[in-house]
Amino acid sequence: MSSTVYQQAIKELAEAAHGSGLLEHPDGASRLDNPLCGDRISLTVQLDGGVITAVRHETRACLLCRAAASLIGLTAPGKNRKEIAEETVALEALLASSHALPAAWKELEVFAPVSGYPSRHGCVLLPFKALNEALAQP
Amino acid sequence: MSSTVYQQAIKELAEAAHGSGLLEHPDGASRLDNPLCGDRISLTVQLDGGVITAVRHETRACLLCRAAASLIGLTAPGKNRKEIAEETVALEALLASSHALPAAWKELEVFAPVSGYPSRHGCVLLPFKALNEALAQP
Amino acid sequence: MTIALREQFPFYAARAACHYLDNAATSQIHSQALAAMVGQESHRANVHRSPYRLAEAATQAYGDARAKVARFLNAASCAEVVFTSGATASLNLVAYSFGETLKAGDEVVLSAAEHHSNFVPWLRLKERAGICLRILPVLPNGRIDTARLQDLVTERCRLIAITHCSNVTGAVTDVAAVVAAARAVGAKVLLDGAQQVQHGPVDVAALGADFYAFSSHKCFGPTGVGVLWGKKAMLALLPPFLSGGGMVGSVSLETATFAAPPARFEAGTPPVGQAIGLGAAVDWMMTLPWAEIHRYESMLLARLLAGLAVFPAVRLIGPADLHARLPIVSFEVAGIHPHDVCQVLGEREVALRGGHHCAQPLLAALGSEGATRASLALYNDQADVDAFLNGLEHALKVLS
Amino acid sequence: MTIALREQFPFYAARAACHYLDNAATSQIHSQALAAMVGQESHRANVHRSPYRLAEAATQAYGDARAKVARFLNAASCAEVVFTSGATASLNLVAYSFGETLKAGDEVVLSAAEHHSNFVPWLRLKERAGICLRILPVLPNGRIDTARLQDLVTERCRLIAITHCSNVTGAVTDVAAVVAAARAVGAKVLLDGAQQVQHGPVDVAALGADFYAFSSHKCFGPTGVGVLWGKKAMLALLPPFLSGGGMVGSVSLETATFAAPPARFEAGTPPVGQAIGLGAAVDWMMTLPWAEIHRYESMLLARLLAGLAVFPAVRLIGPADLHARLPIVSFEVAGIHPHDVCQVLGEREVALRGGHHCAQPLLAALGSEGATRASLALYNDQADVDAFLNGLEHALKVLS
Ligand SMILES: Cc1ncc(COP(=O)(O)O)c(C=O)c1O
Ligand SMILES: Cc1ncc(COP(=O)(O)O)c(C=O)c1O
Repeated sequence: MSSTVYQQAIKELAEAAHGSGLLEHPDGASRLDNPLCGDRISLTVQLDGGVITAVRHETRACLLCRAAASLIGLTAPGKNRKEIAEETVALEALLASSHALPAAWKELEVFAPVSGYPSRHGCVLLPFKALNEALAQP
Repeated sequence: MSSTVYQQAIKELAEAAHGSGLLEHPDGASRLDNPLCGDRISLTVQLDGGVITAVRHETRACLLCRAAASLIGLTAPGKNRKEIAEETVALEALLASSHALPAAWKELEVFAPVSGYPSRHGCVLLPFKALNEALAQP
Repeated sequence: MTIALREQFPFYAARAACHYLDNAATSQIHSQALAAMVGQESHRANVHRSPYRLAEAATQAYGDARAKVARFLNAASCAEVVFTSGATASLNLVAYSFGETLKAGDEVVLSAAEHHSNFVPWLRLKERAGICLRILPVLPNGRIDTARLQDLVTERCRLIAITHCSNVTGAVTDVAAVVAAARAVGAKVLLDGAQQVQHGPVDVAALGADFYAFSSHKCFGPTGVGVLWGKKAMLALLPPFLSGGGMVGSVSLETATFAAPPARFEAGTPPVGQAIGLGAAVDWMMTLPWAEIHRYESMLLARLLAGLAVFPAVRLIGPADLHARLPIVSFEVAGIHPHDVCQVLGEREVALRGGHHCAQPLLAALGSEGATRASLALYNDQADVDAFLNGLEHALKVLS
Repeated sequence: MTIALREQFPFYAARAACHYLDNAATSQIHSQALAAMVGQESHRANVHRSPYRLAEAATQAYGDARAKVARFLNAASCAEVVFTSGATASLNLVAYSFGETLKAGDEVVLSAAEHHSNFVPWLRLKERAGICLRILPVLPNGRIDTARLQDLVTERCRLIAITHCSNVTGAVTDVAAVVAAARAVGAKVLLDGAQQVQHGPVDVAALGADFYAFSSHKCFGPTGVGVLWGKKAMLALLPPFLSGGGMVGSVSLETATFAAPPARFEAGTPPVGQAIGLGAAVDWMMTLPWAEIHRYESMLLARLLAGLAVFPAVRLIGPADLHARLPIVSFEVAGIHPHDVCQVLGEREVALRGGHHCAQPLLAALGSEGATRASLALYNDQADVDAFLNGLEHALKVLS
């Protein structure tokens, strides 16, 4: 099936919905809306010495947003706040310019085709914003 | 001196300022402003059996408006309400289309060149509107 | 018909690739409207009467545009036509200006089908002035439940502000019922005609409303201009909304007096070029064979609805019948987000819109979190409908 | 310089006959602004993000226009730039929205030199909200008497709303003095930049104001669009003004939440094509050698003022010196009405404007019942000034 954006990898990510659900005793939590499209994510995170030990989220959103949330569910555990901030910057750069990704963030590659559709950037970024916000809590 | 609008006749009319001043015991009076240009006319009229016996006006306005007020001062006495209404319609038609004037209102001819300048129609019409308004009083 | 029509649109002259089905968001501009705007802008002067040739011409052309809109609406006089910056500005004008005449406890009746532009201004007025809002519900098919007018329109009702046609469902409101209910209690009626005007001239006299609002960009004119029509006697009673140059009688340090309508409601330099473009657009529209166009649009709509009905995963948001309905079609696809549908079709050059369509209360009432919308205009054709239906089939495969 | 510049204006390309000296009312449009608007309008989509090519392009171009205006103003961020329908709408936005945050007894300081668009909205707010207006007087030469700031700006002052440059006298306000006075009492500053922007980019950071308002049509862009710049922290605190699509967070039947600035202040479909045209206009302006242009405009202004001084019947309304002054020149002719002067010069293709120039309080303060105005822009030349001076000589003969 031909679609620039909906490659197999992104669809599988969305479908897998890694990390779905919510933690009962999170160290940080956030809820973000994208008023333009109605996407909504609630995200909870658990930390140990500044390192993410678990992320769970409830994402009611488009496929791109769900794929991004799922990627976070899959790959965020083990990273710290600074790494997540760097990854978010790398994602923004990827979307803005489709530039080559730093090797550290190769997992974001799946979102490269979205760079041609600025109206969808917010969908991909929403879960990362939610994660940063949850991590910003003391 | 070449000017389409400011012919000798119109200038003489304005200069003569026929009927300037105000009647002390008018049968009808009116005051009209043109907010677009600040022209203002106060007009008083005396009647006998429905016929104008005297018109006096104070006109603080451009030359075209003063010429029209002066024409009224000169020619309105002796006319009745219906004739003034008809003359006003004839003037509006003249300004709108530069059509030939009915013989009865040849005196309006002097305003024919103004028809090309819609922004000035209100200047010429203001004294006639004031006269009609003064005549509309019981 | 559409081939000849299409040639008149710069959009189709330049790029045939796109199946443009987002007409409810904005229509393409007609060449005559564009040319009129460009002509005015290219050698222009401000309006409001200066005695040099350019300014006389601008004042004249702006007045002519007003006369054209008055004819398009069958208004009683040009003085009933106020140029604004768009439908949203027109609706806010009424909410602020007519709103100033309302007292706490006065009621305004809206419907659950309103676009945010005819909903949020009234929510805000409720907060400012303590008026009560009463909301006409919608039926499951999205139509406004006018049977409820009877119990919702009370003696305290001062205004019914309601859409002429929904931008989500395409349902055309039973205006006669609304006007009758308003008249029975002495209330006024404001119609939001934003969606209606694209489908032909409107007869405000026959409709019997007091106010009518629409945008130029949805009826083949430029962006940046809209219209508020108001009955002369109504406008005469209203206080100004925006204030500034061009709408005053006189101004002192202490106080100001205001000009008669429409000038009273046109503070500042109006969108001169855009109003003249709109005048050309409606002038062109008045030359069209609307009975024929309506049949044509309905035929396309019927095929689109029939094609949609084939997909079991699709739920239509709005009436399935063709009666009192414009060619605006919204739907949900089970398990698939509207933005994903729009994206896949967008990649195939089918232009749709997805989301809440600035009508969150309506979607909430119909139990929807978002819908995909295809909206047709007179220049669309069977190929557009086919591209949409084929694209949707493709999208379902890609996204499932 | 002007010859090369002129070729860039459709007005001069098409008709050289007119000596256009009504630039303070509206400027001629630059070809780049017109082309950008036409390009957008010719194949358009609504903004606010839909994922098809046309809509992505429209959203992008609209955002780029905002970025260009932000650069033109040296704004700290694009989010500080709100597109409106014009300067009058921008000023009303502040009067309504900032006005909502004021309480009875709060003071707003204006000057007697304000255009009605920055005067009447505050008179109306006074009536609505019981605020007090304090008016900075003007000196006999028309300059705002900033020495009076000290006693007029009190602890109760919440805002000084003042023109950056007068549309009658051409006098440029001493903004530093105004800002200092405001800061001393914690008040905000709104500058009406309608006349200033035609004469080069503005540096809002250096000016130190909180709000800046202007219109596109006075700086070589299309009609139908304007700008309100506001400091980010300021805008964030303000309630919305117009409400409708595109400015909400979420809407229910009961309540609504609002988007962050600038979206919060851009209800409904914005003037997309016009904003993109304005973006192109300011982009072009940013490429110009402004020091050179200012010298050139001042040279023309000096010749015009010198030429006027020769007529004993002429009284200048405004400063006779060139310091802090733009090339806007108003004057009275003893015993002759401004409209007659304009008419005679109009017949000779010299475009002037006469009357109160939407500044009745200023003319009253200067003891004038109406003035004739000649206003220059960068494309004017010596021949225009000569045609004006010769025409005036002729007019005096015709009219005396
Ligand atoms: C000083 C000043 N302020 C405000 C305005 C209002 O601008 P606009 O008519 O474009 O809204 C003008 C325009 O004449 C002006 O000269
Ligand atoms: C029904 C309805 N009302 C009002 C509006 C607002 O129109 P505009 O955005 O042109 O101001 C729209 C536009 O989407 C609409 O569909």
